[in-house]
Amino acid sequence: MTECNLAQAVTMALDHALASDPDVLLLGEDVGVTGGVFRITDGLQASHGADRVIDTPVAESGIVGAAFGMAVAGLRPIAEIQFLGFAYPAFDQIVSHVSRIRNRSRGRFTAPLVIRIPYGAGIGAAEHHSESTEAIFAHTPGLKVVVPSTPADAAGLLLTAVADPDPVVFLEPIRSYRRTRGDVSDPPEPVPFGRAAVRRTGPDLTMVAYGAMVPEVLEAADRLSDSGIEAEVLDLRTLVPLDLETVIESVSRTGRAVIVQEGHRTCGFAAELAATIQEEALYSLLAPVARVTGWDTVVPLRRSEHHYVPGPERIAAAATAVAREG
Amino acid sequence: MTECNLAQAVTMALDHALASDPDVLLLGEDVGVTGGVFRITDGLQASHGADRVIDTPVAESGIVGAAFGMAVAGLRPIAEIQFLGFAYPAFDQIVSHVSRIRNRSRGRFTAPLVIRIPYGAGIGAAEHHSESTEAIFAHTPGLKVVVPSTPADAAGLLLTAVADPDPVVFLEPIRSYRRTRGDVSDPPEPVPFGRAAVRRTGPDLTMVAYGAMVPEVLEAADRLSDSGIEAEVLDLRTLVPLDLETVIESVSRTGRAVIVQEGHRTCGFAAELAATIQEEALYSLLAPVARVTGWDTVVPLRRSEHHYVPGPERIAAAATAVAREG
Amino acid sequence: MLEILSPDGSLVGEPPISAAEARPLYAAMVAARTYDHKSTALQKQGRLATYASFEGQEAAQIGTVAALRADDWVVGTYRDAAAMWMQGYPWVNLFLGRTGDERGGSPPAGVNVLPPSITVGAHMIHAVGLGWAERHRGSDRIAMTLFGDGATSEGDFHEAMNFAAVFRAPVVFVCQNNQYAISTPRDRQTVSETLAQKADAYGMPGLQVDGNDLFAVLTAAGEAVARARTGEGPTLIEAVTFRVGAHTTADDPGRYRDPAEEAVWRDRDPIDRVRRFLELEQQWTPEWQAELEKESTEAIELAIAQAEELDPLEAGDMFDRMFATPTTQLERQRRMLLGEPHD
Amino acid sequence: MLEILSPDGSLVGEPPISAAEARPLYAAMVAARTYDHKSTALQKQGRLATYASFEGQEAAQIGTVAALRADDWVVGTYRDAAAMWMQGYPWVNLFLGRTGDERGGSPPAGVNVLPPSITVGAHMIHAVGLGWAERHRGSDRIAMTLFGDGATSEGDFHEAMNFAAVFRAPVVFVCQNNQYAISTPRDRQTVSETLAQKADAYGMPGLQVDGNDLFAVLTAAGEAVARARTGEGPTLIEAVTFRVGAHTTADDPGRYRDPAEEAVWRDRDPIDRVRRFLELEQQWTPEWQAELEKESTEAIELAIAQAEELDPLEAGDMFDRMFATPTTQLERQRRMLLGEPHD
Ligand SMILES: Cc1ncc(C[n+]2csc(CCOP(=O)(O)OP(=O)(O)O)c2C)c(N)n1
Ligand SMILES: Cc1ncc(C[n+]2csc(CCOP(=O)(O)OP(=O)(O)O)c2C)c(N)n1
Ligand SMILES: [Mg+2]
Ligand SMILES: [Mg+2]
Repeated sequence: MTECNLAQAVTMALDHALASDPDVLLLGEDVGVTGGVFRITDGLQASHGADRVIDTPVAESGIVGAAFGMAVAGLRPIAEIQFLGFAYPAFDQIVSHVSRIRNRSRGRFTAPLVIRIPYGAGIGAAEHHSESTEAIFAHTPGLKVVVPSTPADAAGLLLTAVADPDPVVFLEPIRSYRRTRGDVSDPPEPVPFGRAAVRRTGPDLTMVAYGAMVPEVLEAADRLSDSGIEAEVLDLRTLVPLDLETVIESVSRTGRAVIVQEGHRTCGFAAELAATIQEEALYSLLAPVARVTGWDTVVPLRRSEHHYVPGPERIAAAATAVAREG
Repeated sequence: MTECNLAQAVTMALDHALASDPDVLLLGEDVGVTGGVFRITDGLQASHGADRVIDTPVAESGIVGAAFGMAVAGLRPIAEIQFLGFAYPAFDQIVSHVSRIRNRSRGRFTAPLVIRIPYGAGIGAAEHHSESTEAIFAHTPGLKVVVPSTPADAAGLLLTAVADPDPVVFLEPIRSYRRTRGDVSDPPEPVPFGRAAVRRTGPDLTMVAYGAMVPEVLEAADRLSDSGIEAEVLDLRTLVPLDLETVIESVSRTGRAVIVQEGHRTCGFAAELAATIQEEALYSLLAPVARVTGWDTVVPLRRSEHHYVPGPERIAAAATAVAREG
Repeated sequence: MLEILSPDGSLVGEPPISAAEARPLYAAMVAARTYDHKSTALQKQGRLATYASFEGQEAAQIGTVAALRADDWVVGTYRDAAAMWMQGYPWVNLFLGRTGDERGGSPPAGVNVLPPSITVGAHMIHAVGLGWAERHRGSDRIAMTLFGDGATSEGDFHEAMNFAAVFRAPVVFVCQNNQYAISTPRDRQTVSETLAQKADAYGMPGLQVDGNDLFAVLTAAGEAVARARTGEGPTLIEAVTFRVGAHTTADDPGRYRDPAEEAVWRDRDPIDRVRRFLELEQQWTPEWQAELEKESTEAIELAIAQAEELDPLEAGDMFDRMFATPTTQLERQRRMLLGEPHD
Repeated sequence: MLEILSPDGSLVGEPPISAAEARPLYAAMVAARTYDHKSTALQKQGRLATYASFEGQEAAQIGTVAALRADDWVVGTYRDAAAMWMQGYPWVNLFLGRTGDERGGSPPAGVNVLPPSITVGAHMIHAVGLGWAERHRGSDRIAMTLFGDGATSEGDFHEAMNFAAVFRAPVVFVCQNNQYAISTPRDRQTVSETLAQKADAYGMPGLQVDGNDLFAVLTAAGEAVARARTGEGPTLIEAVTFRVGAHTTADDPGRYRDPAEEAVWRDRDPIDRVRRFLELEQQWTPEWQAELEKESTEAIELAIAQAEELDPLEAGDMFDRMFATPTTQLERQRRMLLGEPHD
């Protein structure tokens, strides 16, 4: 057991993956010599070699496309895109090829590839550095979409992603890299896909989140507790596959649900959850399923960012309204 | 008034736009000499000149990026992408720049640009030619998203799009190009954004669709009528801006709603509508809002496509269940 | 531009193979053309969806792939059926793909040919990853990717070429410059005098060859394959050729192409000139020709029969291969489609 | 590589301007460096978000933009503040952007400079569209785009260069080859010997110049601007220079750069050599230098004060400029944020 932050947990998992399987390699911009812009890959080139921890030219489509080819040939590449806002040049590779080769070839060719992407706002970065467009990947058939919120999950889900026979988009919450600490077993324990984690139990309402929003929701839940509302907090951990059972079971008990998502509101993942919850549990709903989300705006820059990102206050206010309704 | 199909209506509108504003120009692959793969731009280069109806190299990011620059400089470019499946290489230009320059520059620079894209399945085309990923554009702040279902709307909404001060993604239902006929006034009557059309009235349930799904829903509604269920059918026409009022008003009356969408299910536009309807009208719902959608799969090829695309049968079955529920 | 075999069948350079060795390649070109004509005919009868003819490009496709080893990778496009078949992709799979049946995308084990790329541009970098991976694992397998003149305008061409050069990936880039990208002529696609010269931007050798000259193609491909195999890195080959037919069966070249231009290229037919050469070398007889046509027609008709006798895939089939194991969401959607209880 | 002014201030070629004419450009470079140092200092104090220093690249930025007309377009990156300012983008806007305030993105009317591009690669084609549009409307305005060595690896560089050449757009492509893309050295970015030679792939002239040599940069930019202005089409200029500082204030060059290399480049400082030249020409005095530094420091401190005295934007501001008129959805979201009734 090591106590570390989420960034260090990712490093541990990458180091372990490289050490335990010669077919695993890392490629991306600045991942090698300098250890990545977040220092996640720091030291990995020194310990595993420049042919396995590879600095590439500045070309995201090339990074993903080359990693795709490597995966089809049987390697287990882990491609890093520096920020989610810079994954868009690789979008065609991801949507048209990475996600489809298994189906296109009836399983004759597959792409067991992990695309690691830091995502989300909260560090006052420049434009394009605060994106949270996970819904776009969840909308794309053939991709698994993983969004960890704790160091143990980051490490464990990453190992599961590397071992997965299909392409995985692995979104790492930038804000949690240093802020979120926890125990990680060494080597990390793989964490299965498709199993939500119950971060807090409570009879009054169900709060659902993932990634960077989980700590915000937990803080909101504590505030609610002070005013006598005990919330159940579910951390989805993977959006695809989705652990719907756990969500429906909880909402059927509480009759109330709040979904919290940092991404833009329209067609975000919270919309999918709200739509599905009312399909599956309409008659147990005591109030409308509420969405607390980022807005349909560009994520504001440093001075205004906090108006965009859901925080404990906004979440607690929405949850209180849901809990008190009817 | 001319009676024509949807493809001809688009041609009429483009011809009119080119004739009435010297700042309007068309660019795209094969739009000039050969008149486009769907012959939509047939004859336009001859009548408006090769400097205004421009054949480009095969480079979608270049097409959209160049059109963006032209729009910033004050022109009114209409960029054509040959099929929605080929818009993905231009995704970064659309999401990172086209949709953002107004906000980024506080209105100092704007991009009044139309991106015309044929979309949807139904003609048994090759892979990538049957995409319906409108939700991705609806999820992107700063884009207006238009999906016409009739010739008059195709022409009228296109003229509105060209006149709009902001970027518009204009999705043309491939299947309706030849199949859907109707009267179009010459010159076409502009159709305002953000106003849904009530295609059929009925007290029993509300059916919501757009683009290529509207004819399918209307046929389903006729079948329902035979079994005594009278459905109200709403055609959204524009997803952004969205005419929520008309939807909520109708659902509040009928208490039942079915949303039909060709796109993939997870995080599709139907999810957004279902989530919003239960937020706004939960207590008038007599049954869960149902979604009839394409699946979270690659759109199958010619021999299996019909299993993917919602047709009257699947739609009517779902609607009957909703109408009978409770 | 490298030229060895002139249209009249005479040699203007050193042939890389003997007349005897040229016979099987001639046979392959004849078979490919038989497939091409047959496909166009089937499409007219509505038995295929659209079809993209490669008539006129047989030397460019058969000649480049002939330089490969049987286990090398081939990553081509919707127009590269001849190349794919030459590397082992069965006719029946090609037909199935064209009927709109997913089963076309799955070649037999051991055939290292990816299903044809429908998107223009994206697939070249896949070959870079494939070749790179082979070298990483100590194999001397290489990858060849085929694409058109229009594809060189896509950003992905640039990234693939640059990655291949920077990482010295064992890849052969085969650009079939068939003069048109649908309706766009080569000189409106780019201003560079040749497409081969684009290689220089990546510090990569670029060779322009007469793409209708089997011997020139073979020579260039042989050099490029040898470079890749021996770790000297990638090469770009521009095979100058012509798309004799329409872009696809949905296209009408009459709208953008001068019949005179088509006539010029008919005289440069890649198959005719090898036949003339073989004839001069006493390696060709009308009887052998008839035999070749009979054999290839039989093989191709058999493949059509095999493709058409397959029942359509079941309704639920599409859910089976999105992942190694379908997610619960996909299983639920399958039940919805089949009208089974799903809540 | 074109060189005119050597590091010691002596001429090895024909200077495009007189010593007297060089004085205002020298002053501009001094002002730019004052801004650069000030920004780095402010960031250390937490008064700016990250900052990307252009120290060492002043000649490349001031020299290229100096060849433009005041109404020409400039489309640059996060590192091109000197170029943007030279074309009229106010210091205060540049500071605002760096504090993380949207108001930085809006230069005064008449200043045809786009806000800096944060994404690498995408902006070059914007310049193509801008120049193309100007010509389409009969204006002889041109567009200049600045970008780095790393940006040449993006597919969008390729598409922008090709479009510019095919449509003979009045564009000047200025590649500041500062030897690194964050940690990636130029020779790992691409194998081509020079970046200038990439122009040949598009049938476009490419010029490599000493980017720390104001006169060489001016000469090349002058030619390129003239070509664009007179309808002869685009040009690529590779300005060979060096990023003296870190990539951004979040970066540590010690991890990937040899101090020896940094020392070599310090001796090639673009400002020092012009000062030496002016000194030799009796056009420089310590008094004038002091004056320049005083003036620029005052102007820059004023801009900082103006930027910092602005109150933060209101909570609802972000909804105002997504469209000319906010949609009802955006208005509803604004009310949600402000805790106002919204159903
Ligand atoms: C990304 C993408 N854009 C556009 C298309 C539509 N399209 C299909 S083939 C083609 C022309 C390609 O020309 P070229 O590369 O010369 O190949 P050829 O068809 O001549 O063999 C185009 C534009 C596509 N399939 N993919
Ligand atoms: C599309 C995209 N990918 C990656 C990044 C992250 N990034 C910012 S600057 C940079 C290096 C750019 O190097 P170069 O083009 O040489 O410009 P320089 O910073 O040296 O001026 C990278 C990779 C980005 N901003 N945009
Ligand atoms: Mg071609
Ligand atoms: Mg650089």
